[in-house]
Amino acid sequence: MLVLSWILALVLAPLLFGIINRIKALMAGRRGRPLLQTYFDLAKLVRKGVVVSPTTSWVFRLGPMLAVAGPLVALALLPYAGRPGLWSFPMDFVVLAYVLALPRLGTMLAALDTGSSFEGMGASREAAFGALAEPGFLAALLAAAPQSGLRLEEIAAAQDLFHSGGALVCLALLLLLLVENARMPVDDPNTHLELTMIHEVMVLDHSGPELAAITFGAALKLWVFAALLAALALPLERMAPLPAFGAHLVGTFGVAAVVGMVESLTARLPLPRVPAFILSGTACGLVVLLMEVGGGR
Amino acid sequence: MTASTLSLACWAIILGDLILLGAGRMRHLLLLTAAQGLLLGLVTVGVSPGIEGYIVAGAVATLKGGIFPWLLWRTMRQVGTSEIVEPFMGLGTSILVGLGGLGLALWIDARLLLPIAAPPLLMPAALTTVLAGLVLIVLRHKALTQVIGYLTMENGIFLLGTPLAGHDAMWIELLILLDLLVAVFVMGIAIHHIRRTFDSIDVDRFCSLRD
Amino acid sequence: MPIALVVLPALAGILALLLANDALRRGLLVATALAHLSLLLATAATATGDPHALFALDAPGLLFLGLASVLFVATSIYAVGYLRAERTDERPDFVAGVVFRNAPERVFTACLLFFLAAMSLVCLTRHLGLLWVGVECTTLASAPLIYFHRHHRSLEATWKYLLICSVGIAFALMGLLFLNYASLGLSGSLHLDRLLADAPTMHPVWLKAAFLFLLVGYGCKMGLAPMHHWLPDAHSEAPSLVSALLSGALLNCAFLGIIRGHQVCAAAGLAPFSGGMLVLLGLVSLGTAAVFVVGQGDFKRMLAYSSVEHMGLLALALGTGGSAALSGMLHTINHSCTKAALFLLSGNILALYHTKSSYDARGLFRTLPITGVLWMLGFLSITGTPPFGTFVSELGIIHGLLAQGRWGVATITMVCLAVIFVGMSSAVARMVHGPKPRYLGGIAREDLSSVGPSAFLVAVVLLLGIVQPEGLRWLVAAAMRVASGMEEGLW
Amino acid sequence: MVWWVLGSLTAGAVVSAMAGRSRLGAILGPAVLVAACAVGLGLTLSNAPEGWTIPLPVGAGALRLDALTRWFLLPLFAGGAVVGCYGVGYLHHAVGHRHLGGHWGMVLLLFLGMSLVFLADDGFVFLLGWEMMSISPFFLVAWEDTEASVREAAWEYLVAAHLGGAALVVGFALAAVPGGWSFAAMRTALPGSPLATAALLLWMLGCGAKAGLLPAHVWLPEAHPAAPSHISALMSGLMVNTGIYGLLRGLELAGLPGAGAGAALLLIGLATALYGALQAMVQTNAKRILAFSTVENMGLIVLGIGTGLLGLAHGQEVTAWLGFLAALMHLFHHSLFKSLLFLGVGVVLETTGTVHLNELGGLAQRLPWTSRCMAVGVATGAGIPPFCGLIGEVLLFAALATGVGFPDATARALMAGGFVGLALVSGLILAGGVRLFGILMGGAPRSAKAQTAKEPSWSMRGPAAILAASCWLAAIAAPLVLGLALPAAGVLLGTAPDLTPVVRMVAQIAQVALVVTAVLVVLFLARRALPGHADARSFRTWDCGFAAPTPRMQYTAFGFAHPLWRAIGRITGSQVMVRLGHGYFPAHGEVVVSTADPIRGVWSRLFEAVRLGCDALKWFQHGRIQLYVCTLAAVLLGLLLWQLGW
Repeated sequence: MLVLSWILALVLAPLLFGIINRIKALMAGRRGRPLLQTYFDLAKLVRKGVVVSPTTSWVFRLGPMLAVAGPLVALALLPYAGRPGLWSFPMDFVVLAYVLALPRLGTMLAALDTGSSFEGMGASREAAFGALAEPGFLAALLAAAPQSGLRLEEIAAAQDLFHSGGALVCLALLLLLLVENARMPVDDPNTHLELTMIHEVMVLDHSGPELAAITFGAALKLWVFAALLAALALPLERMAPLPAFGAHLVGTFGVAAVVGMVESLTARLPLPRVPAFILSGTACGLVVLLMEVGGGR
Repeated sequence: MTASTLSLACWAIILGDLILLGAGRMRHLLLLTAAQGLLLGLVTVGVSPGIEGYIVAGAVATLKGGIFPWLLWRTMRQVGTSEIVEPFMGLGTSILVGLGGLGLALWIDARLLLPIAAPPLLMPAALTTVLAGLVLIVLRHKALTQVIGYLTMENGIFLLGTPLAGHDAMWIELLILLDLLVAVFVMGIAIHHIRRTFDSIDVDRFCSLRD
Repeated sequence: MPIALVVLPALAGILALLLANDALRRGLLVATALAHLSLLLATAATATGDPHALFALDAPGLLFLGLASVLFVATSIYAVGYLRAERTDERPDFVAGVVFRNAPERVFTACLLFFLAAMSLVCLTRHLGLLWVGVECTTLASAPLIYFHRHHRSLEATWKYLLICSVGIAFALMGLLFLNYASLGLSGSLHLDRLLADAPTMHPVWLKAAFLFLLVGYGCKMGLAPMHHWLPDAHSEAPSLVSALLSGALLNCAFLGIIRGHQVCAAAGLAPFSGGMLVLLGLVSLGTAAVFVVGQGDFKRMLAYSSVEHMGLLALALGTGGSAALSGMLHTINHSCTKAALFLLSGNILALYHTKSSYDARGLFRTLPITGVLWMLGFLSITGTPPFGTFVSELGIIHGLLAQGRWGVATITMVCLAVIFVGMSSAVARMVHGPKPRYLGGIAREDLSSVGPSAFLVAVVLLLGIVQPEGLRWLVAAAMRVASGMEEGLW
Repeated sequence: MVWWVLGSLTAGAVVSAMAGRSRLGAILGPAVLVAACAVGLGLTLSNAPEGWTIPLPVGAGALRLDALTRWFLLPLFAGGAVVGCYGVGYLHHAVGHRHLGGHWGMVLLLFLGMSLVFLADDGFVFLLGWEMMSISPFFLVAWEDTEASVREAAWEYLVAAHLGGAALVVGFALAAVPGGWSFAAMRTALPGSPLATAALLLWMLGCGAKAGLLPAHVWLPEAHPAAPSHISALMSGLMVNTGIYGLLRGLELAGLPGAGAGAALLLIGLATALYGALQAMVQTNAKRILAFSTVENMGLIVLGIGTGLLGLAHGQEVTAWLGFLAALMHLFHHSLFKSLLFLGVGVVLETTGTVHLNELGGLAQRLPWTSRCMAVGVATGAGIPPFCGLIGEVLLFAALATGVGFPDATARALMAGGFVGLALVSGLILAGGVRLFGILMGGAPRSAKAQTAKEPSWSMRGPAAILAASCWLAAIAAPLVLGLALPAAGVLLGTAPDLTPVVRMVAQIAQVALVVTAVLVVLFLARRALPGHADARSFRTWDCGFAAPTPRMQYTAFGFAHPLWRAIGRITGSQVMVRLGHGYFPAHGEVVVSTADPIRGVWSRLFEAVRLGCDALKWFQHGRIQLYVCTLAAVLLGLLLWQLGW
C-alpha cells in the first residue's frame, strides 16, 4: 500500500496542475489546456538540451536535484490512507517541514547563482515568505497534535474537518499551501512580468531536464501538501483500507480543485501585502494552538 | 605660676589668634607668631613644672619664638616678597571665621572634658589656634603665609599637648620639634624655588595640576 | 639590632651627600639597598621580640618594611640605569614652553636613602610618637625627590605634597595627643604595648576622637579619599622610580599608622567603630578612584588614582576584618609590587615618548616590546585578573565581605572595581596596540636595569597568584591578627 | 594524561611566546596545540580516572572529569586540532615579520583556560581558567592592531569579558560562603540557600555575557569579526561553549532551581535567538553575520536549557531530558558548523581581502572546495537534512512540543510561545543562510577583489573539508553522538526515565538523513544519464531584454533581506536612507544602509553616561591647594561631629 501510494504520487502529481488549470478554465468559461499538459511538458523538457549561463557554478546544477529530492523524501514521511508513512516517529512533522525546505533552498541558491537581478528578486521574496510561513505550518500541526502523540499519523487521525479546531487547522494549512506552492493570491504561476513573479522568476535560467526536475519537484511538493491536507481533513483512519485509500486520493484531488477555485476567485495581492496574508494563515494555526494552551488538554 | 596667669596666657593666645587673622602685614604676622611661641613656652612651664618641663619649654620658646620666625623672616627677605598679606575675601572674613572657630572651640570644650587638671581655657585656646592656622592656610594667597599658618596650627597642637609634657618621654617632644625645624627648613627652600620659578610666591599660580 | 635598619641608610645618605663620584654613589645606593634587605632578613630571623623595646619588629611592620626594602632594591637597580640616562644639562619642555634641569644627583640619592631610613623607622618603632616622627620624616625626605626635575609642575606637586601632608600629619599628631589624653591616669605612654594594655579602660570618647584624627591624618598621607588630593599630583610629577617608592612603600607606611590606631581601638573593643570608619573611607576612595580613572588621559595620574583605589581596598579590608582583613594584608604585597612595577615601566615609556598622555604614547608592543608586555601584565594584575596574586587577594576581600553579609559594601566595591577596569583598560589598550608613532626615530634596546626590576616584581605577583609560600602565608596571617587586635604578634 | 594536556599547553605557551618572530614560533605553537588536543581527545574518550588536585592559594585546586566535562571537551579538542592546522596556513604570510610565537602562545593559553574551565571542580580553578580564557583572546583579536576598528573591538571584548568575569567572581564568592570553594561543598550547601539565587543570577550574567546572550551580546559581533579567521572560529565555535558550560555547571551546583529560572532562561534564549537571527538577516559583513548567527544559536541552546528546567520544575522528566539533550546536541553541532563557516569565510577574506557581501559574489566558480564546504555549513546551520543541525533543532522542537501538554497554564503558554518562536527562528535561519551563501558565492563578482579569488593551500582547505564531513557524519551517526550526550545530561538530571522513544526518534532522523543522501546520489547519477549534462551550451544569464547588465545590478545583501526587514526586521535598528539627486538632470543618488545594533547603542549610552558623570565630578580635583586643606579639615570636623554625636 505504501509503495503503491508512493508510486501513485510520483505518477499523479503532475496531474494536480492539470486539475487546477482545468478548474480555473471552467470557472472562467474557457476550455483550458489538456489535463495532461504538464506530462507533455515534462516529456519534452527531459529530451531537450541545456543552456547554462557562464556565471553559474555547481550550485546551479545542484538546485534542481534538491528540488526533487526534498519532496521525494517528504512523501516517505506522509501518512497515507490512515496508515503511517515509511517513517513515523515523534516530531516527524518538524522533520517534514525541514525536508520540504530542501527544494526551497535549492531553487533559491540556484537563482542567486545566475547573478540575474530578477532571479535574486524572486529568491529574496521566496526567502521572506518561506520564513514567515514556517511558524504557521508548525504551529498548525502542533495545535492539531493530540495529547498522546506528536506524529503526523496521530495528528491526521485526531483531526478532521468537522471537529473542533480541525476546520481552522485545515484553513491554515490551505493558506500555507498557497504560499508554499506559489499559488494565487501570493504568486501568479501564469504571469510573465518578471517584476511580480516569485517562483517562476527563480527558474528563468533553467532549461531542459533541469527545468523538468524543478517542475516535477513543484508538482510533488504540491502533492505532499494536498495529501497532508486531505489526511487531516478526512477521517480516513476510521475507514477500511481500500476505501480510505480511494478517499485520500479523491481528497488530494479535491484540494487541488479548491486551489483552482481560490485561484479563479481571488486576485493576486500586491507584494507588500503578502506578509499579512501569510500571517493570517499563521494566525489560524496560532489561534488553535492558543485555544489548546488556554484550555488545557 | 598661678592659674590666673595661665588663663591670662590662654586669653592672650586666643586674642593673638584673632589679631593674627586680622594682620595685614607679613612683619606683623611673624611677630605675632613669635609672640605666640614665647607664650607657648610660658604655658608649658606653667602646666608641667619640673626639669623636663623647663627643657621642653625652653626648646619650644627658642624654636617657635625665635628660630622659626627668624627663618621665615630671612626667607621673606630673600625672596623679596611684598609686605602685604593677600587674603581671600578680605581680612574681615578671616576674623569672622576665627570668631566662629572660637565659638566652635568653646562648644567642643564644653562637651569634651579634659581628663586632667588644666587651665580652663587651654582647650579652647589650642583649638582656636589650630583653626586660626587652618584659616591662614586656606584664606591666604602666599606660600609663606601658608607656612606661618602651618606653624600656628602646630602651636595650637603643642598647646593642647602642654598638660601632657612629662607624662611620656620628653625626647619625643624634642624630636617632634626637630622634625618641625626640618619641615620649616624644607618649606623655606621650596618657597625659594617657587619664587625663582614663578616670579611670585602666590600659590594661586599652582593650577596646572588638576583633572 | 633593629635600629641598625634605620641607621644604615641614614649614614649611607650622609655618605652619598659627600661622595663626588656619580658611579660610586650609584653603587652605594644599590649596596645600601641590598645591605638593608639582608639586614632586615637577618633581623627577622634572629631578633627576639621585646614588647617594651622602642624598636621591635612585629608582623605588619615586618611585612611593610620587607616590601619597602624589596621595592627599594628594585628601584635602586632601576635608578642606576635611570640616572645614567638622565641628562644633567638644561632641556626644554616644548609643551609647557619652559626650560628645566635636574636637581643635583647627590641630593637625590641622599634623599632616597633618607627616605628609606624614615620608612624603616616607621615600620620598626613601637612608639607611636616616634612613628609620627618617622612619617613626617618620610614627607620631608621625599619632597626633594618629587622635585628632582626642576620643572614648574613638579614644584607645584612638591608644594602641595609638602603642605597637605604636613597639615594632615599635624592632625595625626593631635590624634596622638588625644590618645594620650584617653590613656591619662593609666600608663600615659604612647608606647604601643602600653596603649594596648590600657585600651580596655581608656576613655572611649577620647579614644574615638583620637582614632578619627589618626585616620584623617595618616589617611591623608596614605591617599584615602577625600584627603588624597596631593597624591595624583605628586605621583604624576615625580620621577617614575620615586612614584614607585611613594606608591609601593610610603603609602603602606602611612597605613601602618592607621593600623596602630585600629589595633588600639580593637583592644578597647571599639573595632566596629574604627572598622566602620575604615570601610567608609575605603568606599569613598574606591568611588573617587573610579571617577578619576575614567577618561584619564595621563597614564601616571591613572596609576596614582589606582593607588587611591587600592588604598581604599586595604582600608575596606582592614575595617571589615575576618578573612577580608587577611586578604587585605596579602593585598598590600600584591599592590605594592604591581604598582611599583607599573610606575617603573611608566618611566621607560616616558623616557621614549616624552609624554604622559596615553593618547600619544601608542604602539608599545612595537616600540618597547618588553615594557609593553610587562605594562599589559601589570595592568591585568592591578585590576585583579587571574592568575595574578592580586586576583587572589581581591577575591578574598570580596569573599570576606560577602561572608559577613555586607552585600551593599560588596556591591559598591564591585561596581567601582568594574568602572576602574573599564577606565584603565581603555587607556592601556590604547597604549599597547597600534602602529609605531612616526615621530619616533630609531629605538634603543631596552636594557636590563630598565625592565629587569619590573619583570621581577611582576613575576613575584604572578607566582603569588599560583603558590603562596608557607612562610608568607604565616606572616600575612600574623599581620592580619595583629592589625585586627587579636594578638600582639611580636617578632 | 590530564597533566600532559595542561602541562604541554602551559609549557608550549611559554616557549612559544619566547620564540617570538622566529620560524620556530610559527610552527611550535600549532604543533603543541595539535598534540595536546590529540592527547586531550584520548583523555576525553578514555576511561581516565576522574579527579585530580593541584595546590592553589585558595580552594583545593581540584579537577574532575565527569560526563558533562567530557561532552564539552570533545568539540574543544577536536576543533582545536583542526583550527590549529588551518591557522598555520592562514598566517603563513606573517612568518618572520610578525610575533607569531606570541600569537600561538596566546592560543595555547586560551586552550589551557578553556580546559581548566571544563575540568574545574572548584570555584577557584574555574575562575582561574575562565579569566585566562577571557583575557587571552584580547591579544588574539587585536592581531591587525594597526586598524583602529580592530583595536576598538579588542577593547570592547576585554571590557565585556572582564565585566562578565567579575559577575562570575562575585557569584562564586557568594557560593563559597556557606561551604567553601569546592564544587562538592557547593553542591551540598547551596541548594535551597538564599545565596543560591543570588549566585545563580550572577552566573547567568557572567556566562550570558560570554555566550552572547541578550542584552550582553554586544561585544560578540564586534570582536568575532575583528579577529583573524581561525581565532573567530575558535571564539565562535568553541569559546562561547564555556558560557553554556558555566551556566549548566552553575545550575547543577545550585541544585537545578525551579520554574522561575527556567522561564527566565527560556525567554532570554528565545529573545536572543530571534534577535540574532534577525540581525544575521540584515548585516552585510559576512563575519558579522556569522557572529550574530552565533548569538542566535546560543539563544537556541539556552532556550533548550530553559525548557529543560521548566520541565523539571513541573515534574515532566521527558521534557527536561529533551530540553537538556537538545541544548547539548545543538551545542556540539554548532561548534562544528560555526567553525566551518568561519574557516570558509576566512578563505574568502584571505584571497579577496574583504568579507563585505556587496563586494563579493561569483566565488562558487572560483573557490569550488571552499564554496562546497560553506554550503554544508549553511545547510547544517539551517537544519537542512542530511546534516546534523537538524537533530538538535528537532530535539528542541520536541522538548517544547511536549511542554504544550503541561498541566500548568503558564508553562504551557511559555512552551507554545517558544515553539512558535523557534519555528520563526528556523525559517529566518534558512533565509539568512541562503542570503549569506547566495550573495557571497553565487552570481558574478561584484568587485575586482572577488574576480581573482583562488583556492588557498591544502592546510586551509583540508580543515574545512574535515569539518564539513563531520557535519554529515554527525547526522548519520547521530545515535552514537546521542549516546555520549545522555550521560552528560545525566550529570545534571540524574537517572534517566525511559528514553527509548527519543533514541529511536534520533535514529530515524539519522535514517532520513541517510536516505536524503542516497536520493541525492541517485539523482546525481541519473542526471549524468540525461541529455544536457556534459554538452550544455553556454549563454549569458536571462537579462529580460536589457542588453548591458553589470554585476552591480545583482541583488545586494540588504536588498535580499528587504522584504523580511520590512515585515518584521525593523527591530534590528537597520535603516535605509535613500538620497536622490536633485534638479532637472539628477546626477548622483545613493542608498545608504546602516546596520547598527540598537542594543549596542543602549550600552554605549550607558557608558557615555558614566563617563559624563565622572567628568562632572572631576571638579573635585580642582588644583587649589587652599581648598584641599579645607576639605581635609572639613572631613575631620564632619567625622568628629557625626561620630561623637556632639
